[in-house]
Amino acid sequence: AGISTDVVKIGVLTDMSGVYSAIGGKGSVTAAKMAIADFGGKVLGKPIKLISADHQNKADIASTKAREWADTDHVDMITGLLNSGCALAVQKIGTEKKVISIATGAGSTTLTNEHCSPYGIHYVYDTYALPKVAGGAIVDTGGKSWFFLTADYAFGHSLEKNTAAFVKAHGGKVLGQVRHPLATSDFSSYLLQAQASGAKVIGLANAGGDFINAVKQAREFGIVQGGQTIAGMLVFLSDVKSLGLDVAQGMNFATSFYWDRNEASRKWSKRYFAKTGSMPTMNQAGVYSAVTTYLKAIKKAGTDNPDAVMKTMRGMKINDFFSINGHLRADGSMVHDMFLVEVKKPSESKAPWDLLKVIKQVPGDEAFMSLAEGSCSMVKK
Amino acid sequence: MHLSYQVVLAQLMLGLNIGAFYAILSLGLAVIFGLLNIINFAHGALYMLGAFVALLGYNELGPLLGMPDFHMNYWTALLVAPLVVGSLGVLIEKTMLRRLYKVDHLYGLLLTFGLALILQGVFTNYFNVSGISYNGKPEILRGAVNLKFMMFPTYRLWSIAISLAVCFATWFVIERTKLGSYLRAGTENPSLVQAFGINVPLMITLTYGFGVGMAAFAGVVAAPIYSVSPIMGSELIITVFAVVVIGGMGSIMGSICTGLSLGMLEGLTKVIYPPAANTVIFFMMILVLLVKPEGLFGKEQ
Amino acid sequence: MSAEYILETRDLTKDFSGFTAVSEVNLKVRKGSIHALIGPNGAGKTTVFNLLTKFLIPSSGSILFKGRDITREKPADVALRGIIRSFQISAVFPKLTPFENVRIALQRRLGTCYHFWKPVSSLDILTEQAFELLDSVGLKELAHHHTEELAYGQKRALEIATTLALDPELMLLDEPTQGMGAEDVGKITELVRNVAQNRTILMVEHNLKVVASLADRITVLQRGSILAEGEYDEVSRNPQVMEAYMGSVHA
Amino acid sequence: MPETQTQELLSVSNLHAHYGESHILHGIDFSVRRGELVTLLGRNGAGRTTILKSILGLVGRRSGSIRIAGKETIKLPPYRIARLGVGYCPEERGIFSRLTVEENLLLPPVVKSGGMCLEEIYTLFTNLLERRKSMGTSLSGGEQQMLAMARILRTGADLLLLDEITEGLAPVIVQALGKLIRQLKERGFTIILVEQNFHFAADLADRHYVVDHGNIVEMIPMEALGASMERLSGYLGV
Amino acid sequence: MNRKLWAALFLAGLAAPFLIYPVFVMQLLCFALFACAFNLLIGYTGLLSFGHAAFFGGAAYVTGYLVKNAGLTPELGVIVGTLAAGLMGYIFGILTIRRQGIYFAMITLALAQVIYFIALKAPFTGGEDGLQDVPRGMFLGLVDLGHTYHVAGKPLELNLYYFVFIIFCIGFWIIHRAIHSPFGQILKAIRENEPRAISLGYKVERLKLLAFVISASLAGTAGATKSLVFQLASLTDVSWHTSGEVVLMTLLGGLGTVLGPVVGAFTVVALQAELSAFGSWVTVVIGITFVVCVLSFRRGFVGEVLEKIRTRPPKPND
Ligand SMILES: Nc1ncnc2c1ncn2[C@@H]1O[C@H](COP(=O)(O)OP(=O)(O)OP(=O)(O)O)[C@@H](O)[C@H]1O
Ligand SMILES: Nc1ncnc2c1ncn2[C@@H]1O[C@H](COP(=O)(O)OP(=O)(O)OP(=O)(O)O)[C@@H](O)[C@H]1O
Ligand SMILES: [Mg+2]
Ligand SMILES: [Mg+2]
Repeated sequence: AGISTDVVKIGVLTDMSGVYSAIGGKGSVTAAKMAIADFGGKVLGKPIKLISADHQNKADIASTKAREWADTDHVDMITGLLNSGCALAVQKIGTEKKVISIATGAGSTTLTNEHCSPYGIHYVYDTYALPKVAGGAIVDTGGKSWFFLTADYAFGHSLEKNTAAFVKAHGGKVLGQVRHPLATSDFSSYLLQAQASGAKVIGLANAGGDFINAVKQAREFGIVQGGQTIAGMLVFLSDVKSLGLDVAQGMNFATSFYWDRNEASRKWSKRYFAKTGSMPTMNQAGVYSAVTTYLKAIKKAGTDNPDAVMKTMRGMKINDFFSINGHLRADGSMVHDMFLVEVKKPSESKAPWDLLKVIKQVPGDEAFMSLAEGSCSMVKK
Repeated sequence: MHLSYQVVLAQLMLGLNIGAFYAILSLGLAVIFGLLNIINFAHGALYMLGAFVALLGYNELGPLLGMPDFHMNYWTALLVAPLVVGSLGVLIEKTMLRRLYKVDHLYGLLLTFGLALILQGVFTNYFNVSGISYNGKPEILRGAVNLKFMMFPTYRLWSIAISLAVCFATWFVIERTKLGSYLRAGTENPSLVQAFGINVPLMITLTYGFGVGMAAFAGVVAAPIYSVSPIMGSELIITVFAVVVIGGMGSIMGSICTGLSLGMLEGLTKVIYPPAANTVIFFMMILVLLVKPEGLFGKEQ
Repeated sequence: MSAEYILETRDLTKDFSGFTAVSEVNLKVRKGSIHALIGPNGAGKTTVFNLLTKFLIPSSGSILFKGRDITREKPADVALRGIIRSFQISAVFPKLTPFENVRIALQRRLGTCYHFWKPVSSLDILTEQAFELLDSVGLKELAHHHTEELAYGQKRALEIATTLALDPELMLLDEPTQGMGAEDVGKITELVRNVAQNRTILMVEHNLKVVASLADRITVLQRGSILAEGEYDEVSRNPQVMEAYMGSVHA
Repeated sequence: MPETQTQELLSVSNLHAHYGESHILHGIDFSVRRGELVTLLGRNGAGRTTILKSILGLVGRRSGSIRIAGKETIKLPPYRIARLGVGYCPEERGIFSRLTVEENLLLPPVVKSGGMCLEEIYTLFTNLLERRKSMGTSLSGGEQQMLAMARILRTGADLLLLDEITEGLAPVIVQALGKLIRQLKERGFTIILVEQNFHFAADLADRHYVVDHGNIVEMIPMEALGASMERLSGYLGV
Repeated sequence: MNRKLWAALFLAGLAAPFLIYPVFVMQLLCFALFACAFNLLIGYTGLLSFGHAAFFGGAAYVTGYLVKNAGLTPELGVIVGTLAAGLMGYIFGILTIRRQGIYFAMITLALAQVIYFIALKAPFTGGEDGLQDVPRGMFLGLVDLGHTYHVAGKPLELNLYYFVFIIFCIGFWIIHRAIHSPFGQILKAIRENEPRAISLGYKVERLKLLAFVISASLAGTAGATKSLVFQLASLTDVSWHTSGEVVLMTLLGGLGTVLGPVVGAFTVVALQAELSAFGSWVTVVIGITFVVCVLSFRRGFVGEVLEKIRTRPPKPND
């Protein structure tokens, strides 16, 4: 029992320079710092230390860093982890070295299925929950026929596959899809194909820059004006901000978090804004929540022994400005309520960051894949 | 996907749009290569810089000057960005590249590779890599033109037209004027051309400035279409290299034609087999290398 | 009696996109002779050399070396058959020492050029011979200098030593005395005369003194075709040759 | 002799030149009067080419004084020197392969009035007329040499620096060049000729400078040539 | 003196894991071998390949896949990876070897991009996530390379370390030998004057191709080993940034020097490790290093030192 090496070390491993740096990046580090400071800087009388590094979205860098942190820095918990490759690699090393990893940005459901780990937590969202929340809702409001623009890699495929399944489950149909290479700058060809398909909804199973480019160019080719709807499967606040309301208005998507949802979220987000100059994305808020939850668990368990901490966390209810009705499941999935949001019209927006309105709150157990559906070997069925 | 002739035509138009960028970039590379014997790896980064000059001019310059409502407009950017980047090019040439002419050309490649990393790194540090929208598209270029087989955004039509105009003007100057013959001669034996009374160092400096200015120009033209991001040039440049290899470094016209036709090839691929869109040019390159190792327009060594 | 001739060309022709640089040349080089190829500038002499050594591909016609058709072979194969050329512009390996230059050539005979697992010391058996060759062209003292630093004439001499190292049956020399001072010209002439023993030499040369003193037989080329052929005295009196090439110079 | 002073088109004094680390010319002094033809004789590597290049500023580093038509040029960049009316025919010919023969010919800008026109040049060099649309380096060695000469006659340069122009040329052409140079001299060109072919040079020159190891060791006027023959052959190995 | 230097370095290599974080040292060794292999090509044939990551990463994938899915022992995995890289090198070589200089660089770069595409798309590579969970396995079926010793409280993967160290030594020795072989002599000659080498009867293209294949194979060895050390083969390994990095390593240490690439690799890898917390400034620093190196010490660290030694007493040979 007690604190090993007399210090609790938390590592934030995130994308500081690559395509996801706006989503996580320095903001995630700031969020983690805030969490530690708010916790008092100490747990069980021992100092909490934060280290951070850039995984550049490269699995090898993430794995090297995680290994080094585990071997030489004696890190207790690693969070951040913005893409699935990095998250998988770190979770793997965590398993080997008994270091807890809490992925806040990666989407892949494999983290809690084939590759689930006793020390791995998937905290914010996954490629099952997002489409389930968004896809179903959109079909229900009349978007019956779909055409997908899919980023051609595992993450995109998985988003597309899951969304298609929900679309069909709600009585919609999928007219076709086109797979575009990751980091495409010109979507016009694909958009024309989507347009030609006549589908009501063009589902964007991609993220970040690809998403932004696709939306912008859809507007250029008059797709939305032509009566088709664009639906993003993974959209961050920063994406909406960078697109501008003019372009993004009316779009529906799913998110785990929106700053302007209630008093608690507003209060924290404003503090965050004061430090960083932008409102938090769901990842950044997720990092804060994850660090706080972890520290609470240590306090409760009275030790930073990873097995004990994991056990304690599994028994906790996680409720804070980020997580509503959250709880950590045996497969590592942190199940919490999700939201369906809509981008405001420019006329509705009163402030620079007044971008979204929450349409619907979806209970976690409804949004996330059930344990029974999953394939985690640690779950006894 | 059903391949009607409309679809094919539409995709060819879009391909032409990409091709125009390939052409103007590979042409810039060819011009620089011609006189400095340097493959300008920084070309992509300078293209990005051009787009950023337009973007920052539109978004930030006003506030910076204390005039929040001031936006540097698109037309000004079209002029200013090449000038700014061209001047940076002049500086780079005068302080760095100049010292490398006597050594193996590979060092030029390496130096500009380093510069590309620096530029990209600095911008990545301050700007969002997932891209920022440029909102300065001028009013008259908004909307779309009916081309019978498709509605084509006016701006894209303009971007094709202006890029081609720049390409052909460059071609004319180099192949058909006296200045061009100085350039071509300077390529081979600068010190002798100098001995004939021509200010070669100045010519070299200006050529580099002009070449990178062209990249910046392409950047401004691209800004309203794509998101402006620090990494917008880094992948593009490698494709442009492949274009250059396929075309053969020898000729200016070669760069233009190859750029355009490869753009169209890429456009078609996007309908036929989209996943290969980013790579079709590289496969094309292998094919060309097997059949005509010196490139389509290249001369045998 | 083709055994008498080591090299023969039959209607050898080279077109450069419309311009015929070499046109139906029938050249016969007798074994063991020194044969000079002369002619006005642009007559096609260097082109003939390039054709013979396969640096250019003939447009038509054939080349026979010791009765065997070598028209379609690659440059390196032609060299392996024993036809070695020198270049109009001096060709040495500037960063290697003269000793290494010669050894590179000698090394070919060992057949170990692909043997990346053998130590360099496996080449030591060539050292003695390399020095002999350097000695024969008067470069023994400079064997371990930087080749780049050698004087022009010394580089030419080194080039010849390197060529000799391959013990070629047929040596092609492209203007061996070009750009040399009178002193060096004499030396090179002497050298060529020495090495010509028991091998055949085909040379291009503008220096008529050298030609006169060395060549057994002369072919005059003009505008890609053979204008005249014969011994020096005979050729130099030929009025056509005088008009096209020699002008009023009499040796 | 104030008169000769004014007539001096080129005067070089205490000229030092370096290529990188190596010091090639060690304080050269000589001068050439307007309309005069002088040769620089010497062995291979004596430094003659370097003298020509130094006049044009094409060497790594140079110091001393070089006056062209009274103007100090030691600090000027090469292109400014050329514009004073200096034409250079380099020893490696320097034909541009990416330019056609005609473009090669037209390349050097006119620096002074009084240059030959294209027709005149083509009558002098008929080979070139025939091949004027060909690319520069598809020419044979000799043709290139002609082109290199022809090219500077157009520009109006009146101080010609000719480096080994007979090298690799057929005897007939050498003779033709001899004639040409005599003509040029009559037209008032000032010529510095670097020549390996002593017999060619001897017939043409007003004076000979003998260069050895980066120094000028002797000046021999034409009249004194016969008398100095022995010493000369010592220098040159003729 | 040389012999002493080698012995000292060898001993340092043996002792290293006890002094420095072993995974880091293993990473250094892999990259050092990669850089040495690369140097064989550029330093001794003058060919700048901007696509060497294809061999490094390609082999990493092949080895990773076979060790993970076909149960190959690690040493066999490395050997097969090496052969695969050699084969790739042969194919690349056929396509590129006739080109030189900048052209060669661009073509290799573009070809490597094709390999990148394959690594991205092929069913067995794990796409964007990379090929993860590569087991380290049992060396010769006997020694567990995954075993961690605890010495003075530090976890040391000594078995793996010495496995990597031996591979490095063998690879390094092969390169060293190739450079100082009859073959190496001819490479030098070709680099100096290619037409002349042809006219002496050398089949220049074949010789260059052989050099290319050796270089590719050893780059493959490095990549294969790396996939075992990190239990991962990813797109980074085949990306053009990696190709650029190996150029930097070699340049920084000294082109065409035996130890240069090793020194360069150490510098770059250490630099990256030190700067990893600074995000994109790493790219900037690497960029600046490139620029400074090209502008002011083109011979590289080792090259500059050797030059100092060389210019002092003029020794005739070597
Ligand atoms: N670029 C250079 N770098 C270093 N040394 C050089 C360079 N060019 C010439 N030299 C050296 O300068 C000296 C003089 O060379 P220069 O070319 O002037 O001789 P030259 O009298 O013209 O002889 P040649 O008959 O060979 O043309 C020679 O020793 C030569 O090696
Ligand atoms: N690659 C080429 N393309 C086109 N024409 C060429 C090419 N090479 C040579 N020629 C032409 O062929 C003719 C013969 O050239 P070649 O170099 O064989 O002449 P040469 O007899 O060696 O002359 P010189 O004594 O001047 O060196 C010339 O008119 C030349 O212009
Ligand atoms: Mg010739
Ligand atoms: Mg000279």
